Amino acid sequence: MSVRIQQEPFDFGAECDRFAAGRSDTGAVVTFCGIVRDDGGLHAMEIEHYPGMTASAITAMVDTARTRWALTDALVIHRFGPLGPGERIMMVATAAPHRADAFAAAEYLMDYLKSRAPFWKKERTAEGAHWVAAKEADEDALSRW
Amino acid sequence: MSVRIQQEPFDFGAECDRFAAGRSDTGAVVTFCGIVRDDGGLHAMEIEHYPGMTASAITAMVDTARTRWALTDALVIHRFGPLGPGERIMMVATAAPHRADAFAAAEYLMDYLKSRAPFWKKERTAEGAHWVAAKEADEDALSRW
Amino acid sequence: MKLDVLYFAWVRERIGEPRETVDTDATTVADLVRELSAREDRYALAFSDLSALRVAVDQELTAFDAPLAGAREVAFFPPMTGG
Amino acid sequence: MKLDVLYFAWVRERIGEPRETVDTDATTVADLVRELSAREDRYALAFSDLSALRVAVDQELTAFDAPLAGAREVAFFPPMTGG
Repeated sequence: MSVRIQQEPFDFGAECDRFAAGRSDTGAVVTFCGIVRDDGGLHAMEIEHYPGMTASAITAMVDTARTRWALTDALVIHRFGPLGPGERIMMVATAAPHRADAFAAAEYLMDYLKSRAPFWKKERTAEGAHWVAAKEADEDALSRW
Repeated sequence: MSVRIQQEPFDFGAECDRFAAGRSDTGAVVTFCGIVRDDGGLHAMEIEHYPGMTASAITAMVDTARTRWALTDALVIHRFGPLGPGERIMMVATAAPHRADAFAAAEYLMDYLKSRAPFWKKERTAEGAHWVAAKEADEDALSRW
Repeated sequence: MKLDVLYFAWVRERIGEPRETVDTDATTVADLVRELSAREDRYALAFSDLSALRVAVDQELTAFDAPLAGAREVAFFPPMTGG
Repeated sequence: MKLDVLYFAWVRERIGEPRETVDTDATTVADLVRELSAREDRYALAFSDLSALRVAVDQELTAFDAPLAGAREVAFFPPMTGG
């Protein structure tokens, strides 16, 4: 199990490959990659985080996922700092004997990372900069767990 | 959109990297990799398929997924022939503006590939060879769509 | 009518060949199954429990009561186990 | 009691600094919010709608009625938007 909070880019392909390697106890690997989407006019994004809390909050989410699903491994990488359109923000990977567990755990981690890990996004467009508002749908997504 | 049925191995990491590249219209990429699991005693697996039907059946599944969810891309690679424990059998990747669509489409494709794409697995152990039986749980999984 | 009949997985193993051309007047898949089963024991054995079999006509999954008019290829196989 | 008080995102921008040390007798987070809000307009503005804020005490998310006994660090921020 690994949680990494970093400013520098990560290599999504290499991480996926390494994560899926050498696993005869695992039948299913699910990965998620979050990308800075350009809805038109986005110049840049800045992600702020709470250094003292981020890693421990995410580790607690991973620990909970491990108690709820039969996982053989899990990985979370989340960047902070400035990001341009098309850049990769974060990734989650889960490994399990069966696919239902790997999918459920990956979605659980994503839902909790969205709304409970201490990250805040600021978007810069031609009109200026604004903090991204939390979406009700993201908060609602937690209720299914 | 791409569907590939092949005997040779595929490079999961390179496929993930390429699939997630250059996408400013995409906020979410989900990938799945199926691995030959060794529950103890598996020597080899052999996957048979129905060449005339496989690609068209999977393409139809991808087309249906595209009508049900807002996808910007999808990829399915499935191997046939002999495979050893730990080898990568197949992968699915989905890209969408939002994560809920990417996750739902990936799970939909996996559920349909399991039970509706013409592949059959034979396992070889010390006790001999046997055809893997379809699981009721896999058939039941289709009912949620 | 000449039909290509294909067999996969244990159906292929029980029948002993992967494909054959059958000259038949069967109007449905079920008719064809009855005709083949009457031919030889290996067919009767392979088709003894239709609930354990799936069928595709011209490479589309279908039901055992599907008509064969215009069909060129029929395939019999167990439930799929891909993924 | 001396508390490290941290601010993130627009809370940090409204208050104008990322952290400060506060000497306080507040017994709950809500007491601390009242005390800070009474100090200067920039605090009153930042804390004007608590439903738009979240709070962590010693790096654990908690509620505004949480006690501060033994606490060393309190952080205020908007709802998170990671992922």
